[in-house]
Amino acid sequence: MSKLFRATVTAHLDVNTGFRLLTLQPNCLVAVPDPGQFYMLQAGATHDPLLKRPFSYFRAENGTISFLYRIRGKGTRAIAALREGETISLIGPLGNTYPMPSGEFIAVAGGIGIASLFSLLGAADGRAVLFWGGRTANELLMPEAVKALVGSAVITTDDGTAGRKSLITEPLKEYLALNAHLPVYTCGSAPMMRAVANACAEVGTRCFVSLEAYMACGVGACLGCVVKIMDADYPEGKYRSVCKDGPVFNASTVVWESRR
Amino acid sequence: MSKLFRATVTAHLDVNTGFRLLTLQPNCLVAVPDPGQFYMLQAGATHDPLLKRPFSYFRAENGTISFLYRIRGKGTRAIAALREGETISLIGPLGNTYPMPSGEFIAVAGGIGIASLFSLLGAADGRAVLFWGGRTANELLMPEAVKALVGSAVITTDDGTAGRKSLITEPLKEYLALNAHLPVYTCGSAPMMRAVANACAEVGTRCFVSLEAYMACGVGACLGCVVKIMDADYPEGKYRSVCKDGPVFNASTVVWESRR
Amino acid sequence: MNPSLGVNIGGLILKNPVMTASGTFGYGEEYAEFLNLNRLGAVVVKGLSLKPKEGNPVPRIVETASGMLNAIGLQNIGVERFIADKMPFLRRFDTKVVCNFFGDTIDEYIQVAEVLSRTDGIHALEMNVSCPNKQAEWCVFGTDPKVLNEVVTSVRKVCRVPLIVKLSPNVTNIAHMAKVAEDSGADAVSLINTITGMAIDIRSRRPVLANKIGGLSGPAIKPVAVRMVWEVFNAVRIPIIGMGGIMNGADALEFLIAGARGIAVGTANFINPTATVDIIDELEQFLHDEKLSDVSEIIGSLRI
Amino acid sequence: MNPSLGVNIGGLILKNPVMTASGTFGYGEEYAEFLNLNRLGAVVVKGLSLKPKEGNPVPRIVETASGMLNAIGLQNIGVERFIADKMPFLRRFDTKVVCNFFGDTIDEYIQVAEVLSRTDGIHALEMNVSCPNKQAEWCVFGTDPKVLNEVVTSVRKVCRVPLIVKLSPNVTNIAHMAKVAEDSGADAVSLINTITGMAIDIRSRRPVLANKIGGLSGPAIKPVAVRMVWEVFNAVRIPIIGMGGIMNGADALEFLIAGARGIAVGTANFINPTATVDIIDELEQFLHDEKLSDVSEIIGSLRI
Ligand SMILES: Cc1cc2nc3c(=O)[nH]c(=O)nc-3n(C[C@H](O)[C@H](O)[C@H](O)COP(=O)(O)OP(=O)(O)OC[C@H]3O[C@@H](n4cnc5c(N)ncnc54)[C@H](O)[C@@H]3O)c2cc1C
Ligand SMILES: Cc1cc2nc3c(=O)[nH]c(=O)nc-3n(C[C@H](O)[C@H](O)[C@H](O)COP(=O)(O)OP(=O)(O)OC[C@H]3O[C@@H](n4cnc5c(N)ncnc54)[C@H](O)[C@@H]3O)c2cc1C
Ligand SMILES: Cc1cc2nc3c(=O)[nH]c(=O)nc-3n(C[C@H](O)[C@H](O)[C@H](O)COP(=O)(O)O)c2cc1C
Ligand SMILES: Cc1cc2nc3c(=O)[nH]c(=O)nc-3n(C[C@H](O)[C@H](O)[C@H](O)COP(=O)(O)O)c2cc1C
Ligand code: FES
Ligand code: FES
Repeated sequence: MSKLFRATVTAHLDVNTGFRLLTLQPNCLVAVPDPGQFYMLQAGATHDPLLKRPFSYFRAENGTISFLYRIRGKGTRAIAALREGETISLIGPLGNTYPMPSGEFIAVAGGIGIASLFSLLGAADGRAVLFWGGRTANELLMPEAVKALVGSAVITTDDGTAGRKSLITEPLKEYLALNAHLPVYTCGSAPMMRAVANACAEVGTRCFVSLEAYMACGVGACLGCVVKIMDADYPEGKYRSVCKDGPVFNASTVVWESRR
Repeated sequence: MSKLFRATVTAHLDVNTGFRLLTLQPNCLVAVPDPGQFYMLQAGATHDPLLKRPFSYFRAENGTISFLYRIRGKGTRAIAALREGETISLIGPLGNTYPMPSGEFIAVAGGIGIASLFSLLGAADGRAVLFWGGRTANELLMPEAVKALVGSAVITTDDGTAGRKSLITEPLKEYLALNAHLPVYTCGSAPMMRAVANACAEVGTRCFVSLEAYMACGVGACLGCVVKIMDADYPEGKYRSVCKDGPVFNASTVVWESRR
Repeated sequence: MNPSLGVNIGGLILKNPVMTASGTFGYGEEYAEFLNLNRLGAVVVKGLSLKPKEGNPVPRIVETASGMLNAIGLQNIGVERFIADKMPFLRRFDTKVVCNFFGDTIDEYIQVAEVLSRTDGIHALEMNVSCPNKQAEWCVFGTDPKVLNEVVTSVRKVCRVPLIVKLSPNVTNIAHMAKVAEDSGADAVSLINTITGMAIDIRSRRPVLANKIGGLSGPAIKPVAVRMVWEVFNAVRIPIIGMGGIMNGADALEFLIAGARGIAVGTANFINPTATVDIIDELEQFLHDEKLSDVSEIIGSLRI
Repeated sequence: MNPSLGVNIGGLILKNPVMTASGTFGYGEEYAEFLNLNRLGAVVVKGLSLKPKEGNPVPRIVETASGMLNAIGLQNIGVERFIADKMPFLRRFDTKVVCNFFGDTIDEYIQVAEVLSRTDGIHALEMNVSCPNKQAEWCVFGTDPKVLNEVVTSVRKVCRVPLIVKLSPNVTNIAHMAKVAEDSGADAVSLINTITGMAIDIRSRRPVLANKIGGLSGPAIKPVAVRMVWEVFNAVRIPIIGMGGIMNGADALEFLIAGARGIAVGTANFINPTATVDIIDELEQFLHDEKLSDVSEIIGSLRI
C-alpha cells in the first residue's frame, strides 16, 4: 500500500462561495487514515504551481476520501478546477493523530478548521461538545452534517450572522469554568488556537492543537514546516516538523512564535 | 476592436487521435482574419506554460473562429484540456496573408499544414488543385470537408495508408511538368516546403510558403522568430520576422537555413 | 483624489514608475495598437548599436519552466536608421523615451551615446553592459569592476541626458557593481538583465539555441531579481529601476518595496500586451486600498 | 541485454548516476517507505555540522514560479547523533552513502570531515561551501577563490574518502571556482546549490521568509544549472555531479549530455517521492531506445 497514489474525482461540490468538497476514489489500495491526519494534494502536471498542498481528510468512508477546502491561491485554484473523472496525485495519510478521547470532550473549531475535527467528531459518536466560531456564517460549512455528530454545539461569528456575536473563546471560557476536567481539541487559525490554549491552561485542562504550516514535502524531509516544541530535554523548545511530529501537539508544549 | 481578447469555447472535438478542433466565440468585437493569418493562444492562468502559442485559424464563420491543432507539448496539452464554456486568451489576427490567386492554383499541404491552407481553399471556391501528403492516413484531417473545397485532390502517405505511397513532391512534380504556369501555395514541415519550393523553382512558377517558427510575442517585438529573406538591398538575405513580415513568403526569397 | 505615481529617476521625470524592458517592446510601434503609449512612464527601446546588427541564427528562443531563454544576438537597425525611421513616431507621444544601447568597444559606446543623447526626444540612455547572450569578450564590461568603471566614466562624459547603467546578474556581488556604476557617474542603475542559461535537446544532443547559451527571463527569475534590487538598494544612493519576471501589479510592488523607484516590464508584454497599463492601474488601486497618497511612500519601505 | 548505468565519480563507484540532493531527502529514512533505497546510486544526506544546529525561524519556505525558496538554516542533528542514530539504518542498504557537511570555521570543516570519513559505511563526503541562505561571513567560502582553496586543501588532507566540493552558483565565474576546487584536491564537484533569492509579502511589506533571503531551487533554475555544468565540464578534468531542477529523466539527460557524470534530485522528491527511481527507469529506457550500451556514451556528448 503506497502512500503515493493517484485518485479519481467522484464528486466535487461547491459547499459555499469559495469553499468546495472534493471526493476521491483512490486508483489503488491505500491505507485508511485516522482522525487528525492529512494528505498532500496536487492537481495538474505543470511546474506552476510546483508543490503539493496539505489538507486534512474530511471524511473517509466506503473506500473514498473527501476533502473540505477553501480556495486561497494557485494550488487550491488548480484543485478547484478538477472535474469528475479527472485524477489527482496524493501523498498520505501523513502525520500523527488526535489522541482518542475516552469520554466526553470539547472540540473548538475555527471556520474551515472543522475539516480536521470532523473525522474526530464522527469517531467519538456524540461525545463532543462543539464550539465553532467563524468570521461570518458562510465560514461555518455543512452545519447539519457537523451538528449531527456532536452532543451539543455553540456557535459564534464575528459579525453575528450566525449564533452569538463574539469570539469563540468567550462561550468556551464560560463553559470551561464549569467543565475544567474535559480535554479540549482545537483546529483553526493560529491566533484562535493560541487563545484556546491559554484558556485551557488557565483552568488546567489538557488541550490538543492541530497546527498549520507551509509545507514542501509533508514527510519530515525538508524541515520547512517546523514549530518549537518544549520537552524535558529542551525546556526552551526545539524545532519539530508539523508534518511528521504533528500536526497534533499538546498545546502546553507549543512555543507560539508570532508568525508575522 | 482589440487584437488582444478572450473567447469562450463553444465546441472542442477530437478529430483524430492527437488532433483536435477548437471552436471559439470571441467575448468582444474582433477583426475578421484573412487566409494565412494566425493567432497566439494561451489556456490557463499559471506561468507554466508561459508563452502563447501560434496557430493558423482554420475557419472563421458567423462570428466564431476555429483552430485545428495537433497536441505536441505542454502548451497544446493545456489547450486540449479546455472544456465548452471555459475561456482562453488570444492575440490576433496576426501576420500577413496569402496573396489571393486570381485563377486556378495549386495548394500543397503537409499533414496539419492543411489548417493554414483551409481558409484559402474556402475563399477560392474550387479553383485549387490540392496535393496533400502525410506520414500516415491519420494525419490527413477532415478529408471530406477539405475535398469539398477543391477542384481535385491528390493524396500521398509515407506508409501508403491513404492515397499513393510516396512523398507529395512526386505527384506534384509530375503535375507541374504539365501546369508550370499555376502558382503554388504550401504549408507543412520545413523540409517539405523546401522540396516544394525547389520543384517550383525548377519549372519557374511562383511559390508561396507559410513558415513556422518558435514565437514569443507574435507581433514583431522580440525578434525571436526570424527567417532570412533576400531582396534587392540584401541579396544574401536579411532577418525578417515570421510573425510580422510573414508567415507567408515568396519561396524564391527564402534562405533555407537547415534548422537542426 | 488619486494617489500620485510620479517618480524622478536621476533626473528622468516619469508620470509613473512603469517602463518597458529593452528588447521586449520593439521600438514602441509594435504595441501601439494594443495600448495607449501616453500612459507609460517610459518606453525603453530595443538595444541600439552604432551599425545595424544581424543578430544570431535561429532558434533564438525556447521556453523553460516559468521562463524563456533568448539569444537574439542584439539584432537592431542601428542608431542612424533608428533616429530617422523610429524617433518621429515616438516623439508623437507624451511619454519618456529611453534608448538602450551597447557597443563592441568603449569607443563605440561613446559614439552611440553622443549621437543618441544629442537627439531631440530622447530623454535618457540605458547602457547594456551585460549581454549574457553574446560570448564576445566585451561581456566582461558588466562583470569586471575595472572595465565597468572605465566604460561608464567615458560614456558619462559625453552623455547629455540621464545615464542609466543596466547591470548583469551574472556576478558574485551585484551591490559592488552598482557602487562602481554610481562612483563612475551613473545617474541610475537598472537590474536585472537576463541570467545566462542553456537548454539541450536530448534527442539531437544539441543546444536548443543556435547560440548555445541564452538569457533567462520571466517569472522564474523574479526571486533572484528582487533579492538583487534589495542588495543594491542597501549599497547605493542613486535610484534603481527593477525588473525580472514582473507579470502584474503585485510583482511590481515587490520590486518597489525592495527599493526600486521605477520598474520595467519585459517578457510579460509577450503574453499580455497590455501588461504595462494593467500594472499602472493595479499600482494605483493598491495605493488607494492602502490609503497612501504617493508611490514614494512604498519605495524601499521593506520592513525588516 | 540492459544498458549499463554504472559510473565512477572520483573513486565513488555508483550502480547508476542518480543520487539524492542534500537536504531534500532527510537522512534517507523519511523516503524509505516510498521507494527501495537499494536502487539508488547514492543517498546524499542533509548537511551535517560538528554540533547540532537549530536552524532558522519560520516561515522557512515559500513557493515561487516553478520554484521554491528555502531558508532552513542548515538545521541538523550534528555528526555524533547522525553516526549513532542514522548510520545503522543507512548501512542496511546496498547503496552508497554520501555525507554533505559544513562548518562555521575551517577548523570545524576539518573536524567534521575527519570524524565522518573515519566512519564505516560512509563512502564519500560532499562539502557545502555555498549556503546561500545563511548570512554569516563564512558564506564567502564558496565565492572567494582564496578561501575556497584554503578550506578544500585542509579538508582534503584529513578526508579518507572521495571528496566532493559543492559549488555555489552565486558567482561570476563558476568554471574558475571549479578549477580552484580541482587544484585544491577535490575528487569531484557538484553543482548547483540554490541561487539566492527573496520574496516579499506586499501587504505586510516584509520578506516572506523569516531569514529575509533564501535559496531558489526547482525547475525555474534548471537552465542556469545546465549552463554552469557545461561551463565547468569545459574547465576541469574531475567528474561533475549535476543538479538543479531535475524533475524527470529528460531533465537528467540534459545534465549528463552537458557533462555531468552523476545527477542529484532535490526539490522533485517533495512533489514525487519516487522521482529518483522513476528517473533511473527513464534513463535506462532512453539508452535502450537510442541503442546505447553504456551511460558513459552520453556523458558530455553535447554536439556543438
Ligand atoms: C496539516 C494541514 C492541514 C490543512 N487542512 C486544510 C483543510 O482541510 N482545508 C483547507 O482549506 N485548508 C487546509 N490547510 C491549509 C491549506 O494547506 C492551504 O490553504 C493551502 O496550502 C493554500 O494553498 P494555495 O496554493 O491555494 O495558496 P497559496 O498560493 O500557497 O497561498 C495563498 C495564501 O494562503 C496562505 N497560506 C498558504 N499555505 C498556507 C499554510 N500551509 N498555512 C497557512 N497559511 C497558508 C498564505 O498566506 C498565502 O497568502 C491545511 C494546512 C495544513 C498544514
Ligand atoms: C504561424 C504558425 C501557425 C501554426 N499553425 C498551427 C496550426 O494551425 N495547427 C497546429 O497544430 N500547429 C500550428 N503551428 C505549430 C504550433 O505553434 C506548435 O505545434 C505549438 O506551438 C507547440 O506548442 P507546445 O507547447 O504544445 O509544444 P512545445 O512544448 O512548445 O514543443 C513541443 C515540440 O514541438 C516543437 N515545436 C514547438 N513549437 C514549434 C514551432 N512553433 N515550430 C516548430 N516546431 C515547434 C518542438 O520541437 C518541441 O519539441 C503553427 C506555428 C506557427 C508559427
Ligand atoms: C527577447 C528579449 C530581448 C532582450 N533584449 C535586450 C536588449 O536588447 N538590451 C537589454 O539591455 N536587455 C534586453 N533584454 C532583457 C530585458 O530587458 C530584461 O532585463 C529581462 O528580460 C528581465 O525582465 P523580464 O523577466 O521581465 O523579461 C531582452 C529580453 C528578452 C526576453
Ligand atoms: C529544503 C532544501 C534544503 C537544502 N539543504 C541543503 C543542505 O543542507 N546542503 C546542501 O549542500 N544543499 C542543500 N540544498 C540544495 C540542494 O541540495 C540542491 O543543490 C538544490 O536544491 C538544487 O537542486 P533542485 O533544484 O533539484 O532542488 C537544499 C535544498 C532545499 C530545497
Ligand atoms: S513539510 Fe517537509 S518537513 Fe514538514
Ligand atoms: S515572435 Fe516575436 S518577433 Fe516574431
